[in-house]
Order: sequence, then structure tokens, then C-alpha cells
Amino acid sequence: MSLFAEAAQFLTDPAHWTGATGIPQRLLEHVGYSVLTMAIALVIAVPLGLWVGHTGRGGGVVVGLAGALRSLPTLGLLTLFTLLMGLGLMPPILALVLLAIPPILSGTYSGIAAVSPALVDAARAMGMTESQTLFRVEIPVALPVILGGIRNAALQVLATVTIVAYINLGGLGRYLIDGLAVRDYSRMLAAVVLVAVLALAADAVLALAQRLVTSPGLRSTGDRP
Amino acid sequence: GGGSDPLADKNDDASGGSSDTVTVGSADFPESQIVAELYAGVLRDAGVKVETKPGIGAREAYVGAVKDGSVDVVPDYSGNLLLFADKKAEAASSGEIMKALPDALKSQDLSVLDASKAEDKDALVVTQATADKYGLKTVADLSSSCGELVMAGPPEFQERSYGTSGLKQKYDCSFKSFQPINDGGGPLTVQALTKGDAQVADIFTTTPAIQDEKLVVLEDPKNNFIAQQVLPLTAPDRLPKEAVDALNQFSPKLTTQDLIDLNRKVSGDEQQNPADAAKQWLADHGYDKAS
Amino acid sequence: MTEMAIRYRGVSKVYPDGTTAVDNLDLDVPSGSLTVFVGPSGCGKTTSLRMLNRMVDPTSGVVEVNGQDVSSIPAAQLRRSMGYVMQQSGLLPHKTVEDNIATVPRLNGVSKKESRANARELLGSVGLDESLATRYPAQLSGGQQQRVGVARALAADPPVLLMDEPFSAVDPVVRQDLQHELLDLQKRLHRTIIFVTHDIDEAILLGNRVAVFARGGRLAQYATPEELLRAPADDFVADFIGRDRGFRSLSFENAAVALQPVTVLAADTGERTVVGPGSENPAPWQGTGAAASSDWVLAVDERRHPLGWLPVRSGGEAAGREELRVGGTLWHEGDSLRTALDAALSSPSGQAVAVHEDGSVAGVVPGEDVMRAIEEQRATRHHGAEQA
Amino acid sequence: MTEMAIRYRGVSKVYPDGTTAVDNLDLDVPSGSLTVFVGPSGCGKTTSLRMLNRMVDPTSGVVEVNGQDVSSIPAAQLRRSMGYVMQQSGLLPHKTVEDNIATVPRLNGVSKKESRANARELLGSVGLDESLATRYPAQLSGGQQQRVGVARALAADPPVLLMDEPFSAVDPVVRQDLQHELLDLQKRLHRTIIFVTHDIDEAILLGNRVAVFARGGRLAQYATPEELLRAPADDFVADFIGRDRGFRSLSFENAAVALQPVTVLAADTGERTVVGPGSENPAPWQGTGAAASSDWVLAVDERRHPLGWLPVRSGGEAAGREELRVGGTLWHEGDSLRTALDAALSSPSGQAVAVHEDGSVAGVVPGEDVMRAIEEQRATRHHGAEQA
Amino acid sequence: MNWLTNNWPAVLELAGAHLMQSVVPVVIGLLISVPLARLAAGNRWLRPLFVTGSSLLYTIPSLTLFVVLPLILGTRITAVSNVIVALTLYVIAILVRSCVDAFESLDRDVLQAATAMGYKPARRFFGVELPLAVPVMIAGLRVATVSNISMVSVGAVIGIQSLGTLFTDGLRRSIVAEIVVGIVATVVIAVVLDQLLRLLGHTMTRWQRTGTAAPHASARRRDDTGDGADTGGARGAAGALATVESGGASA
Ligand SMILES: Nc1ncnc2c1ncn2[C@@H]1O[C@H](COP(=O)(O)OP(=O)(O)OP(=O)(O)O)[C@@H](O)[C@H]1O
Ligand SMILES: Nc1ncnc2c1ncn2[C@@H]1O[C@H](COP(=O)(O)OP(=O)(O)OP(=O)(O)O)[C@@H](O)[C@H]1O
Ligand SMILES: [Mg+2]
Ligand SMILES: [Mg+2]
Repeated sequence: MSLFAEAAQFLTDPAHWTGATGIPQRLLEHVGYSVLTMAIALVIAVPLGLWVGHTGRGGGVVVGLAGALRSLPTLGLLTLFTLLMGLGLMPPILALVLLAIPPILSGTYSGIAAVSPALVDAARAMGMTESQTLFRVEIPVALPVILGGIRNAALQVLATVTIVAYINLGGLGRYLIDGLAVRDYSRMLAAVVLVAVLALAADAVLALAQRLVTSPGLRSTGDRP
Repeated sequence: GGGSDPLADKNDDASGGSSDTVTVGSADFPESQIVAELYAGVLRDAGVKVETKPGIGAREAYVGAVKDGSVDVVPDYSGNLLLFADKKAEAASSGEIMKALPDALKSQDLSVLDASKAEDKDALVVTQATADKYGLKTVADLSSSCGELVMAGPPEFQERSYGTSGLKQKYDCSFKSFQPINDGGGPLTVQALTKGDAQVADIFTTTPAIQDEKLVVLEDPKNNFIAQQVLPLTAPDRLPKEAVDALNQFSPKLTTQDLIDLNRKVSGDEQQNPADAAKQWLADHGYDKAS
Repeated sequence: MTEMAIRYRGVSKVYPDGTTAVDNLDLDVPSGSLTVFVGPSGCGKTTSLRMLNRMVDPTSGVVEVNGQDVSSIPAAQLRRSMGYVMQQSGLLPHKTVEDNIATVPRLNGVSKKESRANARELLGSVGLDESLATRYPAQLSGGQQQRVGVARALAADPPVLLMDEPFSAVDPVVRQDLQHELLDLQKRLHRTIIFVTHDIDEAILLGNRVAVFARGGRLAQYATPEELLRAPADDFVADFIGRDRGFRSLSFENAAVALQPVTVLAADTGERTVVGPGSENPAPWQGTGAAASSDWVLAVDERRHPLGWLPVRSGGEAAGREELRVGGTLWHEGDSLRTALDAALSSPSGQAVAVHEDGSVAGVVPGEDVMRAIEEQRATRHHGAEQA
Repeated sequence: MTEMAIRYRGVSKVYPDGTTAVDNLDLDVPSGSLTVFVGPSGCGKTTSLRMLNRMVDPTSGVVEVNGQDVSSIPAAQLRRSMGYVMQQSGLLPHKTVEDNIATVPRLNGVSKKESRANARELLGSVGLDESLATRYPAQLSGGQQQRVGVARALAADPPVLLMDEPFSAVDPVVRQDLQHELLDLQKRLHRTIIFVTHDIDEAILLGNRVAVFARGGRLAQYATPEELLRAPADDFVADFIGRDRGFRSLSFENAAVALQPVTVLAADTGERTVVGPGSENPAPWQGTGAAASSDWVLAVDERRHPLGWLPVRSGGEAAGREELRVGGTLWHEGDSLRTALDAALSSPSGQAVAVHEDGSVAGVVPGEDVMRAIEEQRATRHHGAEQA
Repeated sequence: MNWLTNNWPAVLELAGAHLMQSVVPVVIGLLISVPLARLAAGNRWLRPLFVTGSSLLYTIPSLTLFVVLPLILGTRITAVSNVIVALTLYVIAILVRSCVDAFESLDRDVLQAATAMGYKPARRFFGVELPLAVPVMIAGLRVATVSNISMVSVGAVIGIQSLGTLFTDGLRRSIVAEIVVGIVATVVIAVVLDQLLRLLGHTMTRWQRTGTAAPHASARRRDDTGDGADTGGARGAAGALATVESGGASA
């Protein structure tokens, strides 16, 4: 019990809320790494997923690729890249990007692929060009699934950004790694609480976004006469 | 307690007081594994049946393992062991530490054997260029330039008594910033130093890179970094007599330079595994029946 | 718009897996007509239809719309000039009803406001309430969805409408409504419509001309519904049309029959009068004359709508209300011989009850008169044929 | 098994959301009969059916099977005693065809081997090949799936079969096959079958008795198909039955008509003979007599199957083959008046062609004769009714 | 490569430990998730509770779970059992959601048919629902297994032996080959297990593959309910699969 009390104490200590090692700074770093990671992963995975989902070509490859990427141990990549590239921002971010790609990629791909062929057919029959079909029909209809994948990726990244502290970067992981080094479990627990709160907040924001951009027509079946 | 751990229970049967097999454990970094292999070789040479359990983890883990009997002996470092057993201990020199240790350990039902000469302690290290630029020979020389320098070291350096606070207290030195690197003073820390990401680093004295990269170890006149002699950690009456004797005879033979050389073999380009490196040393030192 | 004729010239389609879906199809669809493709499952109806808007490309042969080879028209442009209604409405689930309808106009660059306003108007013309405009497809019943599908196909005012089994997914009652709405629509709009179905009744009801496809993508017969029923080209077509084709072909004959007077009994007052052609004011019943000699009187309500027949007892007295036989089907003046015959057959008295447009009794047609009219029509037809 | 009668007594069902699905239903279903529940969508047919096997519990009233309140029978046991066929076959997709059929026997503890052997036998009785036994449902066509569904419902040899729109998901041609197979099956097995449909034609074709439900869960009429067509209880039923009920009700009358001789022309030899009742060996054509005076001759092939009619020119010469009018529908001896009338109506000569069972011409029935027979039947019926 | 030839016994041993730490949580997690998911599927209260709960679990970095869990459970921090308990929780976090999806994507007609044939609830669950849920469940299981295998290595940071040990050790000793061997070995284990699961799913779902199906059979469904079964979007089994496959876990 005292562990939780100590963690609470850590969190409420005003000294921990200022300075270069304070919680706000760590939060900022954490969010910064996460956003950077997600941005890179989105730029890579979304277009690829859209293309494969739309053309139906290479679906097997994408599923296999996502599976293989998913099995890559982030810790291993982190250490490998660091050894090869030295200290710095890029090695950990690269490792995290590889972590974030599979959910985004397979979410995008399978979201698009799951759009009813009849619907795509209808779109083409109305005279939509391929890109109009993709952007006006497939993407809007697949959006809930695509955003679901992005949400998953974001959650994973937020939780995993903690291990960039294993090498030398900041973020909330610092509290974890430093706490671990000196067996200060209350600090680790406090870090968990912070990460969880951050993740929940991010998840809530993404869920809201998901709700806002998802057409009500894809949700409701309830209120028909 | 570990009673619910099925794996720990299994090991209880295989080792411990009732059995005549001695289990040698090690922490999860290469030097500890090397020394553990040395212990194992020495014991085998003395006719003791040995099992090894390398890479148990951090101190808390292997100390726990010794306590619960899943491991009988494990190499450790005098100063840090004392601080682990007694957080408020103030002893710093090797003599003081060796005096304080047995009492501090007794309460935990642990004991140590004789310490070796070999020592692997924290030290502040700079490149030759930095040393020249700021005229550094000892840590005390840093005090005027501290504020301009970035220091690299393991994350716990900021928290330890000998760490950031100790430097400030004893040498009035506060670095511009601290860069935590979690490789135990390994290649990344050295890299940070050589690439200029940091100017001062906390690197263990047995790191071969100190010699290889021609780094300068700053002297520590005020004994900020406490002594860290290599010694076997065990529990009272755990080891058979011949084992205790063999280890006590071995310890004086091991030197700091031995550790540096062994480390170089394991972590350097040779990439030997700890057991092979240890085997070579044992053979060179007349332990014929070590394997 | 009058030139929007469609022509298939030696068109075949073999799918990559070797299936011959359409086999050397030659077909001229006049503009402004509703042509139905009908046939058993897998006979290539959908394939033939989809070659029109280039959703499928023919393996050989040429498909022409308005004299122009469709393969020379950019696919997207061609498709926007044709409304397409599918079996599973194919509505975009993420768009509201009005935006669904506005899709093609929007693709053509019509402003959002204008296309929506137009969409709302169209809702009315397919029998839907404007209040549905902001609903999503999932909030509509199947029949409503199909109506929206039709409205969407009409939105860009395309001269050609392609409809692929648009009503087969809705229940029979709704289907009937939809069929009649389509006929109304066609009467008003005069599009060139190709309508695919596998229901021969639907084909006969809707089509100006019907193309019957046989398995293997062969066109078995292309004729008016009337010809189809009267003279199926071969056994396959005759089989496919099924039974009752003699009876059903009467649908196309106007009944040239003369009304006879009938004795009616006002159910409320019990008063008997004679109603018949020319007698604006019904004559009181005299107990004599042709109408009086019948074994039956027709019970009517106060508005003179028929209620049913009552047998007349030997004494000339009508039976009590408890013996009322609910009447048969009714014949309106101008209705076909089919309706007249059925009205006669379903009437307990053997006389078809004819009613005015307001539903009040106009007279009766005895069954023999209907048969005679049928016989005369037959004779005329074959006589005409013989002389030709 | 004869006692497997079903009875609804004052049964109502109001769903939690307030929908009244069934309203005070009273209905007696005699055992061994095929009873059809028919009505528009949402009128409570499925709900009524499912109260029988306790998939739905009534809000009030009692449902009895064989005199026993179903609510007193454990649900699983009750259900295993009733075969249930659904619209979407509801086959277990992870089991092979034979294992699907064997499901209920297996639940009842029959050995795997025995139940599978039995399943293979059943396959035959629903018109499927045994080789399908090891397929999975996804490997079958819609019609095959429905047949398996029927076989599965029969597997435990249940005295009661519940069928909820079992054929509405298959195409019309397959549906017809399935309907006739069901009739055959019922002729052999005499189960108590409740069959739900919203297709009145299906109801009339299949049902010994038909229960017409109206919206709101009201039972509008419960009668034989014949009564239903002849005397719909109210406007709702009359509307629901739709048009042609006079004509369709002729299905239930055997045609008591006499065959007349006809002049046939062998298409291969050009030889004319007269074929008629009693003349086992066709008489040579004399150029005289009733048959000879007709304006038409019937062209036949070498097996004397009818090919079509040829007009006879003024000189008594038959027209050439190019003028052949494909024949109408055919009348087999024993067929109903409906078939006879249609055969007459669809015949260019106005004469119904009657054929033997082997398809060879037996004679003709002039349209007037059919009409007379219809008139006589009508008169008899109403005369009988009057005297009763 | 040289490094591997000198050290392959150690690598094998670590791989064994790794395999054990990945498989045991998956098995336990599966056994716990399936009943939980069945309870939650379609349940107005339990569903949000479980699904939200599992996504909350999902956000906890594994490292902390490894460290903090024993303090809560009272086990030793370096005991393998901690890793197993922690990873089991992650497996549950992924599997509960995908199993809920699996159960909710079942064809209601088929379930109704089973009930109408007189299946009692327990038998219906094992005889019908479970086998039919396999495709979506296997998809979730594959994601959980693969993610799990990659997560096991994090235990090395607190000194629990697995292939992850090769990463921490390789970093300290500056041996790239060691780390590469660790990564490759992890991926190999993941791929092998993934393929085994795929094969398992394949044999368990032979019924799904249509050989000679008539393509028109399913197309001709009457769908006047307008519940959007065919109007596209992410519903039904395909949608559930799509959702499940985009899952994963945090390291
Ligand atoms: N893309 C395709 N590839 C291969 N064969 C196809 C394809 N589309 C259709 N076919 C086959 O071509 C034939 C004709 O198909 P089509 O869809 O045109 O028939 P249909 O008359 O519309 O049938 P239905 O009434 O069932 O809709 C069928 O045998 C069908 O299986
Ligand atoms: N579980 C339910 N909860 C609420 N209302 C229901 C439920 N099941 C059916 N209903 C409603 O009860 C009424 C009767 O439904 P039922 O399914 O019995 O009709 P049906 O005659 O079988 O229709 P259909 O021909 O469409 O199958 C309908 O209005 C329907 O919406
Ligand atoms: Mg089609
Ligand atoms: Mg129903």
C-alpha cells in the first residue's frame, strides 16, 4: 500500500513539476517522440495500405509484412540501431516507427479491403474515377477501421516510447529506467500512472476524432422506422 | 517470498546446503559473468561439483537468489554491496568497507569471502584533449570548468551518494547537464565521450576502452568513489569448506589488469564468451582441472 | 434524347475463366422504350447490361449507344450519362439520402445546394417523403432504399437507365408498388430503360419489349410481351414463361364487351333497382325483363359499391344478408379482357360486375359475352394474319 | 403421430418495445396437414411459428401441441421434436452436409455412424445426390442448401415441421422444384407442417389450409385455398390475394369435359389423320366430318407430339410450315379447369390441345366446351349451396 | 555469424526460455479470455467494462508491469512467473477484444437454428459458437502471440533471461552480431508460431473455403430488413477480422 502512497507523493511533490527533469518536460518529450513516430509511420503506412487495399494487389504481402514487423522486438531494434548509428534521436524513433507501422498498415489495408465490393461497383458505375472511388467511397466507409488501427498504433507507441529512455533519451520512460536503476518502485509506479493517463487522454482524443469523422450512417441502424 | 515461483522451487532441489553441487551465479553484465566463470573453474579445480547460472540480473535479483538458495555464490563488488546492505553506510576506503561489510550482511543472512585486489569502480574519465584543454588531472581540477561540461553516465549516477550530489559536496562540481546512458559505462558512453556529446563520463575502471582510446581517468583524492573490490557473495555455511578455501586462495591472484584484459576479450573485437575467456585465464594460472 | 437508341452487334463475352456469358448478341433497343432482359440465373443478363456502361468490356462485337461505339467514350463520362440501379441498392452508407441522390450531379460539378434541392424534388417523384432526405441508408427499409436508388439513378437526368434486378430484394407487396411507380415514371419521363429481372411476370408487366436469354448467353427471343405469350419462339421460352400464358395474354386485349343491366339491392333500404348502361338514374325494379329473370341480385351499399351477390329464391324473393356471397374481382370500363374474364369467373353469378371509376356499379357482363369477345378477337387476329 | 394437432388459444405476443406481433390468435391446426401462414411483412407469422417451439414465449394465451401446453415441455426437448427450416437455411457452416443433417439425432444420442447413414438416405429423399454428403454448406448452391435444411429438419423424424419462408431466398425456377418436392414429401410422410410465406401463390399451391395474417398480428382468414380464392373474408384478404382469383380458383375444379377429334398433319410425311377419343388407331382424314371442317390443322411430329397449328386455306389445303403458329399450353387428362381454359385461350385455333401422358395428342377441347364446364360447375356449386 | 557459431548453445537455451515465456501466457490468456469474452459479448454492462479495461491494460508499459506487478503480487521481481503473469495480462488485453468481436460476428441465423434444433446453451457454445468463432479468434491469437514474442525480450532489461538478453548483453559488449542473432531468432520464433497458428486455423476452418459454391446463392438474399448487412462498412465477420488484425500490443 505504501508503494502507492509513495507514488502519489512523488506525483504531488511540486519539485517534480518544474525544471528540465520535471514531469511537464518529460510529458512534453514523451508526446514529442510519439507524435514524431506516428507522423513518420502514417506517411509510410497509410498510402501503402490504401494502395494495396484499393487495388487488391499484394494483400498477402502486406499481411505477411505486418506480421513480420510486429514480431520485431523493439528493444532489439533499439539496441541494434543505437550500436550502428550511435546515440541520437533517430535510432529510437526508427525502432518505434517499425512498431507503429503494422497496426496502421493492416488497419488501413483491411479496412479498405472490407468495403463491400458491391459498393465499390456502385461507385464505379456512377462514373467515379478510381481516385474518386477511393477518396469518396472507400476511405469514408473504411474510416472507422483505419482510425481504429491508428488508435492502436498510438497506444502502443505511447506505451513503448518509455523504452527510448533505456538508451539516453528523455520522456516518461526516464522515470522508469532511472527508477529501476535505483530500485525506486514508487517512481516507476508514478511513471506508469502518467503514461496511462497520457494514453487514456490520447485515446479519448482519437476516439472523439473517430466519432467526429465517422459518418453517422456507418453507425446507426437503430432509429429506423 | 518466492514460494510461488515454480522455477525457483525446482532449483532449490538442485542446489543449496543439502546438495553437494555448488551453483555459481552472476549478474547480467559481462564482467560479472567472467568472474563467475573464474569462480566456477577454481571450484572445479578444487574438486567441487559446479553448476553455473549466469546473467541472473541486477543486484537485487542475484542477492535474492543467494538468499533463497537458488544460487550459492556470486561475484560482487564490495562498495556497492555495502551500500545495498546499508544505505546509510559512510565507509569509502577498501579497508573501511571490508570491515563494515560482514556486519551489514549478517542481518540479511549473507556473507562474503576474501576480497581480491581487482577493483572495478566508478571513475570520472575525460579524453586526452579535454584533459589538456582544461588542465585536468584530478576531479578537483574540474571545479572551475564543471559548469561548461556535459557529463555522461548511467542513470543512477544522478541518485547515488557518490554521484551528482557527491561531486557537488566533495568537489563543488555541478555539470552543465547530465546525459544518462544505460549501457553500464559501455561502448555508448565511451562513444559519447569520443564524439564530444559529453566531455566527462562515469566509466568503470576495468573498461578496456580507457586504455584503448587513451582516455584519462581523473584521480579521486577525496575518495568520492568508494572502493569496489571484487569478492564472492554467499550465505553463511552455504559453501563446503574446500570451496571456501579455493575461492579465498583465488581472490588474491586476480588483478584489475586481469579484469581489463578479460573484458577486452569478451567485449572487444574478439567477442569471446565469458566462459572461454575465463578458461584461458585459469589455464594460464595453473588451474589445470578447471574444466 | 430521342436518339438514345442502344444496339448490340455480334457482341460476345467470354470471362477469363472460360465462361461464355454472352454469345453473339444482336439486339436493337429503340430509344425511349423500357426493354426487359429476362432469363434464368447465370444466363448473362447482368453481363449484357454492364457492357453498356463499360463495367464489362465485350470480348468481341460492338456496343453502340446513340450510334456511337461505347468503347470510344471515356468510361467515367459514359457512366455518368447512364443511371444504374442495382439489386442491393448500392447506396453509399456514409452519406445521407439527399447526398446519395446528389452524387452524380456533384461529380458533374453541380453545386451542393442545387444538387440537394434537386435531390429533394426527386424524392417526391419516387414516392418518398422529403423528411427522409437527411436520413442515412441504414435507417431506411429495403423498399425505401430501392426507391432512393432509383432517385439517384435519375438525378443526373440521364437519357439511359440501367436497372439490374432492382426490386428482387424487396417483399412482394412493396415490389408491386415499386413496379407501378416505375411504370408511372416511365410514362412521364420517357427514358431508354434496360431492366434486368429473372421474373417473367415482372418482365411482362414492365417491358415494352422483352429479351429472353437462355443459358449460355444466347438470346432466345426478343419480342413484345404480347407476342411472347402468344407465340413463344421455342420450347425454352414457352417453358420459361410458364403456365397461364393464354390467360395472361388477354391482358393485352381491350375488352370490347357491352354492359348489361343488373338488378341491385340496396343493403340499407332493401330497395331493388335495375342498373345498366345508359340509365343514369337507375330504373325501379319491375320484376320483369332480362335483368329481373336472373337467379341473383347484386347487393350494394349506399354509394352503390358492390357488396356481393344474393341468390334469388324460387319465389323471386332475395335471400337474407347472411347468405351474401362476397363478390368477385371487378371490371372497370377500359380494362383488359383478362380482367373481364376473371371478374366473370370469380363471380358467384357468373356475371362480371362492371364498375364506374368511382367504384359504383355500372352493369354486368355475362361470362358468355366475355368468351364471345375473346373468340372474336382470336378470329380477327388470325384472319388478319392469314390475309397478310 | 395422428394426434400431433396444434392449437393456439387466445395467444398474444407483445414485444418489450411495445410492438404487438400477434393479437389474440385462435387457431386449430389438424394433425398431418400442411398449413400455411401467409401475410405481409411484419404481420407476426414468424412470431406465431416460433411460439410453437418456444423460441418465443407468448405474452398471454396458451399454445398446445397434441393437447399439451408447450410451456410445460422443456424447451430443448420440445425443439428436438420439431423440425425447423429457416429462410436462410441456417446450416451450421462448420459441419459437413451429412453432419448437419445428423445434428438432432446426434443431440438425441444416436451414434455417429447410424445418424450419418440415415442422413445419406435423407439426401436422396430431398432430391440431392449422396456425393454431396461430405461437402460443406458453403460449397452448395442456394437451392441445395435449402434442400439440406429440409433434410435436416426431417432427420429426427419429427411429427411436426416448422418452415419459415424456406424457399424465398432461392430463384424462382429452383423454388418451383422445391415446392413440388415438398408436396411429394408431404404426400409420403404426412407430417403436421406449418409453412410460413409471404407469397400468396406459394400459400395456395402448398397449403391444405391457409391462415392469412393482417398487419398488427390479426388473423384475417383461415380457410382452404379454394375458399380463400372464392370468398375472401374481407377486403384485406381480397386485396392480398390479388388479381386473377377467379381464374386461379379454377385450379381446384377437375375439368369434366369431353374430348373432340382433331385433324393432325404429320410434319414429316405431310399425311393427315383424325385423332380423337376412342380412336386408338387414328382414322385417315376424309375431308369431311366435324374435325375436317375446322379452319386449322394441328401439326405433330413423328411421335405425334403437337408442334403447332397451321391455318387451312380456303381450298382445304393446309398452309406451309413457315406459317406454323407455335402451340399453346397443353391439357393432360385429369388436369384442372384452369389448365383447360388456358390451353384453349392460348391456342391459335381456340381449341385446347389435350395430350396423353406420353405427350402425344389425344384430341381437342373447344373453348366453348371449357366455358360450359365452368358454368356448370358454378351452377352446381351454388345450387348445392342454396339447398344446404 | 562467427559469434553465433561460438555461442549457439547459449542462444538455444535463451530461445527455449523465450519460447516458454511467450507460449505459456498465450495459452493461459486464451483460456481466460474466451469465457470472459463470451460473457461480455452483447452484454450491455460487461462489454464496455471489459473492453475499456483491456485497452487500459494495454497502455501500461510492459517494463513497469514486470517491475510493479511482483510488488503487488508479492512475488520476487526476477521470477519468470512475473513475466508470465504480466504477459498473460497483455494477451488478455488483446484477446478479450478480439474474442468479443469473434462472438459478436457470428451469424445470428445459425445460432438461432442451433437453438431451434434443441441445443442446450453449453453444448451450443462448444459445438457451434466456439468453432464458428475460430477464424476471428485465430486472427486475434496470432496478433497476440506475435506481439507477445516481441515483448518477452523486454524482460531482459530487468535481468530475466530470454533472447532479449542478447540485446542488453550485445549492447554492453558492443557486439552487433549478437543483437542481430537475437532479432532474427525472435522473428523466426514468431514466424514459426504464427504459421503454426495459421495452419491450425486452416485445419479448423476447412468449412470456410468454398470449392464449388454457386456464386449466386448468397447474392440472392432477400434483405428487406435494411440492417446494412450488405451495404458495406465494417460489419460482420470481415469487419471483425479487419478490426482484430489492426490490433497489437505495446512493448
Ligand atoms: N467476373 C466473372 N468471372 C467469371 N465468370 C463470370 C463473371 N461474372 C459472371 N460470370 C459468369 O458468367 C455467366 C453470366 O453471368 P451474369 O452475372 O451475367 O448472369 P445473370 O444472368 O445476371 O445471372 P443472375 O440472374 O444470377 O444475376 C455466369 O455463368 C457467371 O457465373
Ligand atoms: N425481438 C423482437 N423485438 C421487437 N419487435 C419484434 C421482434 N421480433 C419481431 N418484432 C416485430 O414484431 C412484428 C412481427 O414480426 P414477425 O417477425 O413475426 O413478422 P413476420 O410476419 O414474420 O414478417 P416477415 O415476413 O418480414 O418475416 C414486426 O413488427 C416486428 O418488427
Ligand atoms: Mg445478374
Ligand atoms: Mg418472418
